[in-house]
Amino acid sequence: MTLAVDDLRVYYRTLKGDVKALDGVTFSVSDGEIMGLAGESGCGKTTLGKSLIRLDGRMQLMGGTVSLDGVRLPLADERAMSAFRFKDVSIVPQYAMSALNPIRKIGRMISELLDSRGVSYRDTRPELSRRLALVGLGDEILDRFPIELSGGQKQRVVMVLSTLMDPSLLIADELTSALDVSTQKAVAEMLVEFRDRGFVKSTIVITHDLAVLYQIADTILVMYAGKLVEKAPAGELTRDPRHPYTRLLIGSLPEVGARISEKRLQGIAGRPPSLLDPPSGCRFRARCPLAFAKCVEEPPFVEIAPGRHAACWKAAA
Amino acid sequence: MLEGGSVTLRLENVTKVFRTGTFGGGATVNAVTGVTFDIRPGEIVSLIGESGSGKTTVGRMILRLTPPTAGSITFDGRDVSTLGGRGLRDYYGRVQGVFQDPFSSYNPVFKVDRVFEMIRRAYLPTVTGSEWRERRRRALEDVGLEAADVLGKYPHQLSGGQLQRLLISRALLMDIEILVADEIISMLDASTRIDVLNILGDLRDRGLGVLFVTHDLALGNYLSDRVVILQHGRIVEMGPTAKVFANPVHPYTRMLLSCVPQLTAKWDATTNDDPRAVPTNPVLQLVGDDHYVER
Amino acid sequence: MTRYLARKILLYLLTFWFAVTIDWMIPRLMPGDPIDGLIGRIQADSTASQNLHGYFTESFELDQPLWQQYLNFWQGLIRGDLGPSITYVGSTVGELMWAAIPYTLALLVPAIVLSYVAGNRVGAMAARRKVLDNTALPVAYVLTAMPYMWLAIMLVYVVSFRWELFPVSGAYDFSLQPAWTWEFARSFLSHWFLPFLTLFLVAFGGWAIGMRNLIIYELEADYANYLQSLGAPNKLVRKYAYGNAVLPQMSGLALALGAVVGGALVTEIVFGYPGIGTLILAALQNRDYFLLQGLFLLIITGVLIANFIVDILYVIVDPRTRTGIQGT
Amino acid sequence: MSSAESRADLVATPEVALTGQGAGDVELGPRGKRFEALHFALRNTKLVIGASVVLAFLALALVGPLLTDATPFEFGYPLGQPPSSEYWLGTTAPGQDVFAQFVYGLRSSFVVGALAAAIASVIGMAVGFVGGYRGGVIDDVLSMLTNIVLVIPTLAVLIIVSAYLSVGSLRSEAILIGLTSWPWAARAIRAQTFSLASRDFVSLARLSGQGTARVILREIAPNMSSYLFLTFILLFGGAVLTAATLDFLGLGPSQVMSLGLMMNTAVSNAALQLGMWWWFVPPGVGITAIVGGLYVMNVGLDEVFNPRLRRT
Repeated sequence: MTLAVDDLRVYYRTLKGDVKALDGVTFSVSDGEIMGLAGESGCGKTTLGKSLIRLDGRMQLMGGTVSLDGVRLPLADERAMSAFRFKDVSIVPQYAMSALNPIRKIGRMISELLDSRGVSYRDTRPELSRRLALVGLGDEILDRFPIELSGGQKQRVVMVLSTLMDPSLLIADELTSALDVSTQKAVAEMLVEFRDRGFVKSTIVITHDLAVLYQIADTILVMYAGKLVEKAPAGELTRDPRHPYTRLLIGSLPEVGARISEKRLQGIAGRPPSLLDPPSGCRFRARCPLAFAKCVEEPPFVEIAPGRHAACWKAAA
Repeated sequence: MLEGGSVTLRLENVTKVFRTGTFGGGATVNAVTGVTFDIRPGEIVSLIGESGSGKTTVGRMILRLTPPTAGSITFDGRDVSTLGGRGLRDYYGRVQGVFQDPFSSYNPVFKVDRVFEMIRRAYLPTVTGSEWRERRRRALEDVGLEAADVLGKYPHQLSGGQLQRLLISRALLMDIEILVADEIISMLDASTRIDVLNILGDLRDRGLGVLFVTHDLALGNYLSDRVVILQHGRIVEMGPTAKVFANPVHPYTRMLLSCVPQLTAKWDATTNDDPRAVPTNPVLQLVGDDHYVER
Repeated sequence: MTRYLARKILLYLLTFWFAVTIDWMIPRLMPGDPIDGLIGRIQADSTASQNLHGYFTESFELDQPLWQQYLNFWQGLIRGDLGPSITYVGSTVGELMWAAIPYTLALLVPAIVLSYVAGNRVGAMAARRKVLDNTALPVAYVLTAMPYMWLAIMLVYVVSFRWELFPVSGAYDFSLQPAWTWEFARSFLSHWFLPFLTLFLVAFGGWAIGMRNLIIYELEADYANYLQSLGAPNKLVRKYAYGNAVLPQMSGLALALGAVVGGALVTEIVFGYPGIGTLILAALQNRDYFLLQGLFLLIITGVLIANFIVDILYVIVDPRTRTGIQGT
Repeated sequence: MSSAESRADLVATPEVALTGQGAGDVELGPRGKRFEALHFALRNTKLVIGASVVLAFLALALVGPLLTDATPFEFGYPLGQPPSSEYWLGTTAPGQDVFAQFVYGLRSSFVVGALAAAIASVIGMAVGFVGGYRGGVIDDVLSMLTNIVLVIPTLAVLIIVSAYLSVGSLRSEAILIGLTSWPWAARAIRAQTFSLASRDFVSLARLSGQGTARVILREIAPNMSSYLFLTFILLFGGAVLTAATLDFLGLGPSQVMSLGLMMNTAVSNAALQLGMWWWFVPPGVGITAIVGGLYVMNVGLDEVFNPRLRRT
């Protein structure tokens, strides 16, 4: 089993107290699985992605454990964790467009990074060229400065670099949101190809765009206000969402072809709770049309059908 | 308040060339070339294009925030670029805009009410206190907001959806005929996005004309009566939305449609013809009832 | 890349023309008859002031139309003839300046270069280690706030007078003549050290503070986060941060040149160091306007050339300007 | 002109971070920001130390002259006496009271500093706001002018100008310094204005029928108030240093006592050889303390307004 996360809790220290961005999540990702991680802004998906590789700034691990291929990851220990980074767990960051060092040629930056991790650039060079060609980039890109590349090209260089060590877990954070729709499709499909070619064992794709996840993800995990809401195979989740939040969310996404005159879609009233002191029980109950007395008690994130999980008292019905 | 009229906002051969470098000596960028289309009250025209297609520049030129390099923009028969002082103010009384980033559209130092105060001084000076509050309440109601929930607050205390609705209600207060909505929902979460679109749909039914600028084909299709597709600053296809989306003719439009991720159908192979190829002297030809394609 | 340098050259030529025009205009801007004003200050007796008046009028060619004066001024400039000096009768402004330049450069160049390198290194380290941040930086603040001439005075008083370690003033022993001998070199260096130290310390403070803040910003940059997410050691991240932070520091260097030159002038005066500073003081005291105007042009030209050198260095260090493509 | 002044570009970094929308970042409104700014300001050691030093010397400048009936240029005191209970800072070789000279000198430093900084700030804001907001040819011309004046070493210009137009009063000296020290402020303010002018709320203001002046004063300036204050502090420090240098060269007003003039007379009266440290040490300490205090205050304020610089 590649990744097992158990009751992971990560808060942000701020002046006004702790923002409980990630409040106890438990799930697993098996070998070869591409898991989509979806949810609206502020639901904690980026925090989850970041905490699996590096707690930066004011993020603080409050509890929970994460193990990768059976080995427990020392998330809180910056130095010990760096041994795992790049080789076992890697990331394509949200800011991929500005992730390359502006004053270094791309080839030189890669070689310096590899040397610093004790990997010989000369031995890796052939594989690097092969992978660059795979994503449609020629060798001459290694001789260029980041400023000479387009957004899409930079994105692909970062993807190749982040997966160069064949990590067993890749976290792709908002991979496509900054790209044009034409480049978006090419980059998304590349992720699937990296999994098929065994460059990465399992992948977590973080995005707010459920439609992209439907195209490339095997399973989709939906988050809301720092908690898990529902996880299911991509097709089932989009066709037959069980949790009220997922259902309303999918209901508000217009398909190409849907017209307002024919079928008026409905959004979700209200807004997510503040995570400084989140409400007790189910955090969606204030906006949930199905809310009833029991919702004051927090619903566990349990299996409601083979391969399907949800955190709602009414989801199992 | 809003009644459809013969009033038209017409863009004719509008072109915009940006110069970089000092004293215009540097390189030039053709952001918009030869754009021609109309917007009339009572209809929604969606202007669709990827980043760098010049769609936002077209919106800013209509709002007189950026001067066009060539071509003309006329409203109700008068050339917008010649309007000065009084004339420009009247124009803004009938044509308004809402921008992409709700949190950048409010001066962080003041409360949100200020967006209303600014137009009251300029456009409704004679309106008395009670009548002003009543008109404001009605405008807020039109966008599904309660005065008590939003007024007296700072921008950061409201959600993106609320802030954008406030800007729409600000425009409604001025009894406008055309609204330029420049990517107004791209910063909003999916669940609140659709409600803002529904508001635009309702306002269109009551006679408001909307130029809906977006990169999202699904939203453009959901909302608009007519669609204009831009590539590198040129119109490649234009016409009634249902027609254009039913059988797209231009390769670029077809490529865009094939790339949009759907929730029901998997991606098929991207169309093979090269969307980048620009014909020698491109001209918009009629290919069907009011359906134009660049050939 | 050539466009970047061409623009810079245009700027410097414009600046030079602007400076020369100021230099030409100032005496003519004087209210009333400039010559009377000048002579009045020299307090010479009436007969001397009479022929001095003629001398000045003729040398300033005030009797000719303005545009003619302006052309002649430029012609003189191009021929390198900046007029005679009143203070040192018999020698021209050009000769005097030519003699003073080497001494000032001997002070300025090492001071600027060494303070820039040392300041950046210390600033970078201060951004890393808290202990340095709390010791080195406060010292840097004090140093950069110190007026050059005062630090010079204190060094002379403490080091030269009280500790008698270094000579009090001048550039070499009076008994010696400038020659390529070890003896002269040793004497020159011992006279040179304290003025150099003054310039070095004050300039050093400025760089350290600037670099410390720049490094902190760069360590927050996206590429730094990305490298750390890939487990890169801090050494590499800091190396990149330093590389990126040096660029704005370099453009800062171009800006600071004027200030350090100003500092050099007053430091030379305190140490009686025979450079341009001492010349300026003499010119001021004797109202030697030709010498003053010549020195003004010399300083401007020097700073412009230095700025241009820094721009060339900037192009070499920052690849973005070299590729000439300002982002896609 | 002090090297630190040109450092200002780097110390007071152009983009004052308006607290952004980071995932964990709890956005604070203006009142919230003021609360947070105040909260950090009182705890920021750099700010507290810097401000207290500057205020101490300001107090000395205001109160000092009242504590002694001696005047700076008055002779008749014992010659060259070291500091004593009667003459707190001793006397000069020709028999003047050093303490009187020092406190009156401090006063003129503050006057010149404040006046020159005000002039330079006004010009800097005018050039910066118009250039940054207007853009186009106007911006190109103003930027070219700014760059030209920026490259020219201010001290060289001041030397030449004050040699001809003998500087009679503090006011004219401050005007001279102000007129030559505005460029870097103009450039920094232009960069800040440029980034704010592209924000949507400025476009919205134009759509609400606001004229250029109203947009600059009501929309852009309020968002830069903290930044403008930082700029003023650095200009103040720079002006004090420049004035001292000019006075030291004997180009400042000769009838007004200033710290620079003190050093000038001390050096020309061989105070160093005579070992009269109490004559030339205080003026230097005064200038270094005021200017150093201002710079430290500036960095402290920068940390308060730019959380990223704070070493939490």
